[in-house]
Amino acid sequence: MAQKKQTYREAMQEVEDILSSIENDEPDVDELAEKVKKVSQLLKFCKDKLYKTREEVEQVLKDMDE
Amino acid sequence: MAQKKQTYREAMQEVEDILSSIENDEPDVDELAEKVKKVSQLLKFCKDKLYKTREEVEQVLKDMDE
Amino acid sequence: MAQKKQTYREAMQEVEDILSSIENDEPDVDELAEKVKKVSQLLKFCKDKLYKTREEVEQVLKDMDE
Amino acid sequence: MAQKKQTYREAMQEVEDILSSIENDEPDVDELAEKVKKVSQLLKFCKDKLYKTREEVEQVLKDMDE
Amino acid sequence: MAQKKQTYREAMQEVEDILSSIENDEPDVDELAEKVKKVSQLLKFCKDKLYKTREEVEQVLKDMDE
Amino acid sequence: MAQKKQTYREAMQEVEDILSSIENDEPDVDELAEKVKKVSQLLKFCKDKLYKTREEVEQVLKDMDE
Amino acid sequence: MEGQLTLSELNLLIKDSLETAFPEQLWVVAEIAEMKINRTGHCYLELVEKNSETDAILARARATIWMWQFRFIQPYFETTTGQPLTNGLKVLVAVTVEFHEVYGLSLNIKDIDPAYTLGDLARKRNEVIARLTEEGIIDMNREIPLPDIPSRIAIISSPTAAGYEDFMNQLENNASGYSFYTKLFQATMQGADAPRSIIMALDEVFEMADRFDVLVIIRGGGSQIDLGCFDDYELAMHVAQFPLPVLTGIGHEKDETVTDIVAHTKLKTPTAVAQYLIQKFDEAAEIIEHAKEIFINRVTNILHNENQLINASIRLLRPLVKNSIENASLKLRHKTKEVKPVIEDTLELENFRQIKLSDKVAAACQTAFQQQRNRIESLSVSSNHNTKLLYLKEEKIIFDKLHRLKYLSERILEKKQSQVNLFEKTTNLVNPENILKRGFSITLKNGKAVKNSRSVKHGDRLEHILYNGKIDTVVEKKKQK
Repeated sequence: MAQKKQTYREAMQEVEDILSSIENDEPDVDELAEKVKKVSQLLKFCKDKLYKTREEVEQVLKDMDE
Repeated sequence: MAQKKQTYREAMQEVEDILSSIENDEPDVDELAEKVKKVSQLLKFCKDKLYKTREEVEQVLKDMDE
Repeated sequence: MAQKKQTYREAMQEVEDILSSIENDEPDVDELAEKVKKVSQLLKFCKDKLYKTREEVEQVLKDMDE
Repeated sequence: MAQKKQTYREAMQEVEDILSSIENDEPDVDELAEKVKKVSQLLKFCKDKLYKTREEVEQVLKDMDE
Repeated sequence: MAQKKQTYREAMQEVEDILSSIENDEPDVDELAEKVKKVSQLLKFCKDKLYKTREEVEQVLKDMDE
Repeated sequence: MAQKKQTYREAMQEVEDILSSIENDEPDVDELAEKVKKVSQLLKFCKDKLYKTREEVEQVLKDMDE
Repeated sequence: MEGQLTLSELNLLIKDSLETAFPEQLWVVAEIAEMKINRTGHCYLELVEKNSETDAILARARATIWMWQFRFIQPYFETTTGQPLTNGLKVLVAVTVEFHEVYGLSLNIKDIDPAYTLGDLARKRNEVIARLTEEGIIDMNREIPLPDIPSRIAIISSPTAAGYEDFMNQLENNASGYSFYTKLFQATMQGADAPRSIIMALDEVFEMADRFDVLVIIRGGGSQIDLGCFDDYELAMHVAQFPLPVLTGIGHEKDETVTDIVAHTKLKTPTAVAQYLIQKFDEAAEIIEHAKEIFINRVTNILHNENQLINASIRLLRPLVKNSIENASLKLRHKTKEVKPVIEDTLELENFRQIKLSDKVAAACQTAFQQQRNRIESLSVSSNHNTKLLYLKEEKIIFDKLHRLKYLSERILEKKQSQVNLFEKTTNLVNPENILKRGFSITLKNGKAVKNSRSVKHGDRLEHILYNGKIDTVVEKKKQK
């Protein structure tokens, strides 16, 4: 639920934060797995969003031309 | 509802403003689609209004000629 | 009601003013149809008045000849 | 009422003035019918007056010859 | 009464004046009939002077003698 | 049962503790065997977890590339 | 007495002396005091010379013009001077001095120079005129305006004169039927008495001058040359100052008399006076008729002109009005035509603006993508689609993050792995099993590991754990260190 409301920007920020924490805090393996999953999810979300945006914009521009 | 009350002039102004923001500000994936959609709607609204106006005006002019 | 009291001269002046505003001001699609309608009404009013005047005048001239 | 007191000369002057105004001024549709009516009345008045004068004069001249 | 005292010369002068006024002034239809009457009377008076002197004088002398 | 809930960190801590006790307490052979057995089990658990985590990370990257 | 002469001898002696003294004829100036013509036609005159100031007689002589000469002299004189040879005239005569024993001295007039008389008369007349002029009255009567219709006429004339009759006939029988009122004032119209008589008549008229328009002095039927009386100063003075205009019809052909000169109007004959008066009436009638005609013309003209003016106005009105309406109509049509292009232009402009704006949207998107592309150019992502650059960039970011994630994860995992490995190694080292492999064994006594040899006694039963098995033993010997 929370991810739906999350923005691309926030998601990317979170990815950055997580990566930072991985880099600096040396998480243990338990957390690492969790964090990797989280990053994976976030990046997937961004990718989807980016793709969707592209689709949308292109559709809109295409519609506009008509 | 808001668009119904919005004037053509205001709509065109908003398009200008949005374009300006797209052009000058850092583009934001989250907002880009929204903005483009908005522009599209506004331009559609203006196009419709212009078309309608043209129809009306042409009818009036036709009536005048008679 | 206002138009009954309006003179031909005023009506023509108003037409002139409206055309001038259409020509010189930023075109305003929102008001354009209204303006054109107004111009049409005014011109119709003038046409009617002119026709009526012509009728009246011709009657007077005809009466004079008798 | 005013016309009863008006002299032939004044009436003709008025006719002249009105004709002049019709000829020289910007055509005034609003006043044209009124002006033509006025001229018609004035000319009728003058014609009657002239006719009456002619009758009178002819009587006097006839009396003079006798 | 006034005419009885008026001399031929005065009467002719008046005729002359009226003729002059008719000729030189703006023609005045309003006064024309009156002027015609007046001139007619004056000319009659003058003409009478040519043909009725003896009777007049003799009447006067007779009146004086009585 | 306890091991299932046990985290990698706890497991590693326990390994560390046991190894420490082996070093310091000079356990007898029985104990030592017991302890070694325990450590072995724990390390296996960690090793598995590591492997699994690595698998997971790789899977994530692999998924993203697709 | 000696030397006595008879009268005849004396007279003869005088006669001889005179003949000797005046052998030639002489030109003598004298005034005719009296003049008589007898039946045979001889003319007997008395000549005098008067003091010009006092009128006193300075000299007197009898004179004769014999009939045969008089027959030539008289007509010549009268024709030349326009004057009868009569009393009061000054003459220049050619005379011979004659003396008759019985009749005494007499001048025989052989010739008369009319030029002298003419000059003298003229001089006298001029004197009268000069006097009247000097007195300022010569033009007085002329200055009185003649009435336009002189209908009341005072007449000074002799009632028996033919001229008076002519005058009255003329007036009363005028063709136009004009009405005149006349009154006769009688006077002697010729001879020496005439001036006095006429002056008396003038005084009479003067008394009732306001009843008359004009005074007529007429004389007719008398001698055409007996007009000296009208040069009389007194008469002329009265006429000049008379309050009514004086018309003269004295009846002479040549020079006018002084009375004529001072009169308002001089006419030759009574008939001419009557005609003059009638003419005045004719003129008046004509003026009246003319005035009437002019008047009728003008009035008719005015009426005609006014009628024309009204008609012209009516004719003018129609085209003016039509023109005015035409103009308004034209203007209205123009205005109507003007509307369409203005509106269409406006719409066109707006449409164009919209299209431009749409283009701008696409361009702005492109620009946005372009910016992204520039920012991640280093990634050397080759794509001609600018529009994809944003996504590529973000994808790259995502990709980078993923790899960072991988790298970091792996690093961490490696570390952990090595830790695990270390622990494993350590564990292996302490693992009794591994010690057993190297030949060590664990000795148990009563199931417990024997850590010290002192705890074993002779004969104890011991269990030995070896690699891959156990052996049981009994202690036989014990050696102590």
